[in-house]
Amino acid sequence: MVNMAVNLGSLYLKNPVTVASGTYGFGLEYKDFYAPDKLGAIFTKGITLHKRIGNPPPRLWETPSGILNSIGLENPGVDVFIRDYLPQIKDLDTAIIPNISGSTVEEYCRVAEKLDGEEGIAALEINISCPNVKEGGMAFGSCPNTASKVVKEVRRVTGLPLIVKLSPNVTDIVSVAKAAEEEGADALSVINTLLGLAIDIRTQRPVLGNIMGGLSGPAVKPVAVRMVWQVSQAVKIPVVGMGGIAGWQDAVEFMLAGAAAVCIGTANFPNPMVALEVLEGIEKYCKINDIDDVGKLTGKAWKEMDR
Amino acid sequence: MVNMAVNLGSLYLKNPVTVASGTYGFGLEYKDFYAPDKLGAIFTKGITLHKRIGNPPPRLWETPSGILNSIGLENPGVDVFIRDYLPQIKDLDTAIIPNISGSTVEEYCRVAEKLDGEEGIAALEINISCPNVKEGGMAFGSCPNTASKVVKEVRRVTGLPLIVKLSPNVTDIVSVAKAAEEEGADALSVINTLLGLAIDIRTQRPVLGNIMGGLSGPAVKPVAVRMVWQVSQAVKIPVVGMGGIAGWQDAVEFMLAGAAAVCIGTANFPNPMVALEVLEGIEKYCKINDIDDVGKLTGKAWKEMDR
Amino acid sequence: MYKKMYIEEGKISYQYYLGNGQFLMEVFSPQVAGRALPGQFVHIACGPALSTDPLLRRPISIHRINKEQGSIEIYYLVVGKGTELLGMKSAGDNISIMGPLGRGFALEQKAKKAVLVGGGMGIAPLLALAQELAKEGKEVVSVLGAASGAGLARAGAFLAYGKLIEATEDGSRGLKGRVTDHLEASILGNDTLVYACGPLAMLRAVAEMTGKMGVPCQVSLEARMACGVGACLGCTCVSTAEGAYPKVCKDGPVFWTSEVSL
Amino acid sequence: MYKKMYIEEGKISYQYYLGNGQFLMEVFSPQVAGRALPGQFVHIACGPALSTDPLLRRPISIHRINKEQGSIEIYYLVVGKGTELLGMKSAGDNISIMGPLGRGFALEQKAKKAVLVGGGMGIAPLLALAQELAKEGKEVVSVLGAASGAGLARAGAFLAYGKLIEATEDGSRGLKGRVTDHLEASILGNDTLVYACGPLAMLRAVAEMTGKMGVPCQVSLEARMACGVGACLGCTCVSTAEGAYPKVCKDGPVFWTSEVSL
Ligand SMILES: Cc1cc2nc3c(=O)[nH]c(=O)nc-3n(C[C@H](O)[C@H](O)[C@H](O)COP(=O)(O)OP(=O)(O)OC[C@H]3O[C@@H](n4cnc5c(N)ncnc54)[C@H](O)[C@@H]3O)c2cc1C
Ligand SMILES: Cc1cc2nc3c(=O)[nH]c(=O)nc-3n(C[C@H](O)[C@H](O)[C@H](O)COP(=O)(O)OP(=O)(O)OC[C@H]3O[C@@H](n4cnc5c(N)ncnc54)[C@H](O)[C@@H]3O)c2cc1C
Ligand SMILES: Cc1cc2nc3c(=O)[nH]c(=O)nc-3n(C[C@H](O)[C@H](O)[C@H](O)COP(=O)(O)O)c2cc1C
Ligand SMILES: Cc1cc2nc3c(=O)[nH]c(=O)nc-3n(C[C@H](O)[C@H](O)[C@H](O)COP(=O)(O)O)c2cc1C
Ligand code: FES
Ligand code: FES
Repeated sequence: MVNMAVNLGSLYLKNPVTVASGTYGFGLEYKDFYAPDKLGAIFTKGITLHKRIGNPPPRLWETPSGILNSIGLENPGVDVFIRDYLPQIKDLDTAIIPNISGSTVEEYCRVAEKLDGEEGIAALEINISCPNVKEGGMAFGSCPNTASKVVKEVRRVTGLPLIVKLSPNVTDIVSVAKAAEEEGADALSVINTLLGLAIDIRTQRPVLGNIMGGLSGPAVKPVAVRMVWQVSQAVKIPVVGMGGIAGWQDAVEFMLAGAAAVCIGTANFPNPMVALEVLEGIEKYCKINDIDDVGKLTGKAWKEMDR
Repeated sequence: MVNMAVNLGSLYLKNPVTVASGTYGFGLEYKDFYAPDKLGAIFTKGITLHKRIGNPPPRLWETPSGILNSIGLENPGVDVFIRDYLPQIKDLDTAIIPNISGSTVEEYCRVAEKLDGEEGIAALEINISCPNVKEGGMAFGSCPNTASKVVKEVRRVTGLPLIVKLSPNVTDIVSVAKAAEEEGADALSVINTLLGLAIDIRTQRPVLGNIMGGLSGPAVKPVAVRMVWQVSQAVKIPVVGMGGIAGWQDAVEFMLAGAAAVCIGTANFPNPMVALEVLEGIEKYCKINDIDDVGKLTGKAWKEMDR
Repeated sequence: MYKKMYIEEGKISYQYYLGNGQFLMEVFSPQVAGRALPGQFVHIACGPALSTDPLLRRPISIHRINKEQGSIEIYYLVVGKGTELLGMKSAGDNISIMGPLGRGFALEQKAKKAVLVGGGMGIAPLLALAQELAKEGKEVVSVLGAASGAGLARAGAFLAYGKLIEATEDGSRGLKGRVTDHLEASILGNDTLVYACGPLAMLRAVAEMTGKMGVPCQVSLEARMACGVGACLGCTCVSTAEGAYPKVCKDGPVFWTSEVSL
Repeated sequence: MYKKMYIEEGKISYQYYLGNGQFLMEVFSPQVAGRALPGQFVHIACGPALSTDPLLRRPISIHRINKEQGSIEIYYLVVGKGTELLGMKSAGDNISIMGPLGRGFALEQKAKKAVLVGGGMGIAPLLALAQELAKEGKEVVSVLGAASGAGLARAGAFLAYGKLIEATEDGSRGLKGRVTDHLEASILGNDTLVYACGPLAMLRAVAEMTGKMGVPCQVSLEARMACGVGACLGCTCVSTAEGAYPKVCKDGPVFWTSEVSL
């Protein structure tokens, strides 16, 4: 038997396989394919204080082994989430983790406050790394100071475990990670999407309505694994690893690099069953390698390396 | 007839299709497949003051639509380059552009000085963005101040056109680009490789002997196109675009995004004929679109966009 | 929980090349076929499972539904990587299909007459619709157009369900001109409902014409898709209501012209 | 300029499955075959041309060379994406091959006797070598090993060129044990040259044994490759000389044991 449960600080996950914010709706879109409570956690689509209609189409473009998206945090706003969506998912036997965003620090706090009182919420993921909004988002995650500020203020208004989601579009992700840790983050999500752009050579214009978009999918995996490797060695809080996971081998790679749990995003689209396959694959890998606790994979590649 | 010649400042290229540093040796490795003087330019493997043996193996790993490399600037040193290699290529009817590196600003200058006097060199590419060496390399390209310093000092010792090669592993590539422009760069190469890492789940260790490596190939194209788009709008000097070009469509995309010339790297490996295919494809594209000068493609996507 | 979408390893029973880049493929996929409705689509993994390029599935309309046999037909044009790989498959090969997806055409409507307007590959979803409407006892008129005769390879199949008007831009088959040049006569009179699928320009023209004439009209739209199930919010079109972006995969692909701004 | 490498669209004349993931494929590729030497390899594009995953070609040894017919044979094992895609090809399909690449085995050596040591897929390049050496009039002894009998599917072909010793770790065919357990007798005596290809552990053992006995030995190495032509400097092994990293694709894949540190 392999113990598949992991703890991200005070947050208990029954297994380390979760689905990434923005790729799994509010948790029910894929229910025809499998019961969502098999997952360790569900990170919801980004939620803001007020409703956002998102960016104009087109919002998607396929690139080699990746996709560009410019959704722009379309969501009904935190109140509607609490009223209409949360009741449908709060009793699922999995950790529900709303992903929250704001144009100002104040907005992050208001959203966090509103969610704080609600039953069925396991933690909050603070998105300081969305590349698709004009204000806030990635701007907060691009430098340690602003990142500190968001985390510090949200930390004040809620006792929920806070998972801070970092942007890969920085020179030094470790400094942002440390800033978030210092201000009381319980865990870090590494990484959000890479800022990218594509041009349609027939129209001779950017393909996305919002011009730039976020790159995700297998293409970004080597960058994501590198950042998990760097961040997990520099901080003491656990890291949720993501970016291009498309099979259990990728998930194991992230855990060996230092992730305590993994998040599957883009790969849900071509293969809605991927999360279950990853879960099974990790467990089997542990068995074959005589590992009795999945947590022992975390950081194995650097913990045991001779330098 | 389409005019295919382009000028990068004072540097004349008979066409905008070039091959990237480190992927085409010293210009002769691929000669069995086509005459290298069909190219607009050849960027050589990185050259340093002293011979470098490079990093221990393994140095290569394939990733989804990309590769990680950790060559580590293996080269025979500038003197041997001048003595043994340059004579074999200096009479080719293409621009020979040595790519130079150093652990110190002084070293960059010494290499530039030595090359400055040599016949058959069209320009120098200053690599301040190599992720695979411990000292120098990317460290210089990660912040505007250090970038300035290298460019300024090299500018003093040579009259050759200087093309400064930027790192994508930064929060704000535009500020580094502007710094290089201010110190007298004649053109910018955008981009070098993204810092990445992969772990072998059987050995549970990083796959590369040097642990981290540089990610290149089609996977990185959306990031590269985005940076060309940003940089070309922010500076007045021309941009050489690269990162994932694998066909003429990609090359056109880079030019529309703002590149005055393109560089093909990784794609030479699976398809040694790719540069010629790109050259033909661009010319045909111009014809079909009634463009009489390939230079008119440069930045068309942003020049004509209504905002 | 009520199951309505499936992922199924479908077995290709045949794949015919129809010329000009067009293919007709039948896939044995009893679960998808069992629930499929006209106007819905399937999401197909076109490349080998172990490759991540192309990464996403490709949305393709259900061209014909054979519930007894447990199969669906698709009719598609090779335009890029995904469809090119699909075209390389042969009878006996398996392909992973997800579906049936989306909201199909409105059925059991009051109007006695249905005019189906298809342009180019927009013809694809209309055959299943024609069949269903004929079953409902409606009078079906299919007005199908293409650039040239080659694009009307599937038009003949519509004859089984009602009247057929063919139009080609080069006049090489049927009437010369666009479908919209030959539409007005068919939609005159009451009790008519128009269903259209084709290039955006055609849909705009049909929407304008039906709007002026007061004839209700449904259009089937396209957008780049990732998930196909409403999870990624990527495949937006533009609502006629202020500040809303309906999702083509879930709210559509079929919309009333009153719902979307084309 | 002297042309020695080619890129050729080769046509597969046959592809047989030999069990246990092994395939034998013949490709009609007259340019490559025309110049190929034993121990050289070809670089094969395994996936569809329009896909960028897998991105790189895969290096595969030339198993047999048929110059009259203009074809080469390759013998490979499915271990991942690339080889799996290669295994899906059929007779009549085209594949892009680059070659012949690298420095092959040393031929026309003084030694009268050649001992070929192959472990697992390391058997692949040795058949062309055995054939050539037999032509040169050498005495050829092939010592071929595998985990089990299934891995010796190609061993029989070596009989045509000399003596064959088979060994399997599980004893299911030939002698029980590793090739190195049964090698000493064959390489005793003067005038012998050893050629080895197989897993690194085997090569190390063979190198040690031949070193001790003073028998010259060549080994064929493997490394992850990108370009295959010496341009990327990626496929390094380690030289016995201080501070040098020879390139397996260009300086090798065949080296004298004195040249490389295994
Ligand atoms: C609901 C729906 C139903 C469809 N039904 C059919 C059908 O029955 N038969 C058929 O042939 N095609 C159909 N399509 C279009 C089909 O999905 C695209 O042609 C296909 O995805 C192209 O993939 P590719 O990899 O071959 O081309 P790509 O390499 O992805 O693109 C090549 C070209 O196709 C265009 N294209 C790609 N995807 C779309 C899209 N989703 N919408 C519009 N243009 C696109 C691109 O702009 C480009 O010009 C449908 C699309 C949708 C959304
Ligand atoms: C000069 C040379 C000649 C070769 N000749 C043959 C041959 O005749 N027959 C044959 O079956 N194989 C041969 N190989 C090995 C073959 O190239 C690899 O098995 C192949 O590249 C694997 O590709 P893949 O996509 O199937 O596997 P991947 O998905 O790339 O990798 C799967 C597994 O194969 C291993 N692997 C991949 N590439 C190599 C490599 N270059 N060297 C060692 N291990 C590797 C990986 O470590 C991994 O375990 C040769 C290699 C070289 C360098
Ligand atoms: C369509 C789409 C929408 C996304 N929306 C959000 C979001 O709302 N909030 C957020 O923090 N990340 C969002 N992301 C980023 C993912 O959660 C994830 O960090 C990223 O896609 C990398 O993982 P992947 O490669 O597995 O997709 C989105 C990604 C995609 C593809
Ligand atoms: C094997 C390899 C070696 C490289 N060596 C160098 C180098 O010596 N100097 C340099 O400036 N860039 C080097 N690069 C980076 C390329 O020149 C190019 O910037 C990068 O690979 C992106 O382009 P691509 O995706 O077309 O390969 C190297 C890239 C590869 C793949
Ligand atoms: S494709 Fe994801 S919401 Fe429609
Ligand atoms: S594979 Fe490029 S040098 Fe050998």
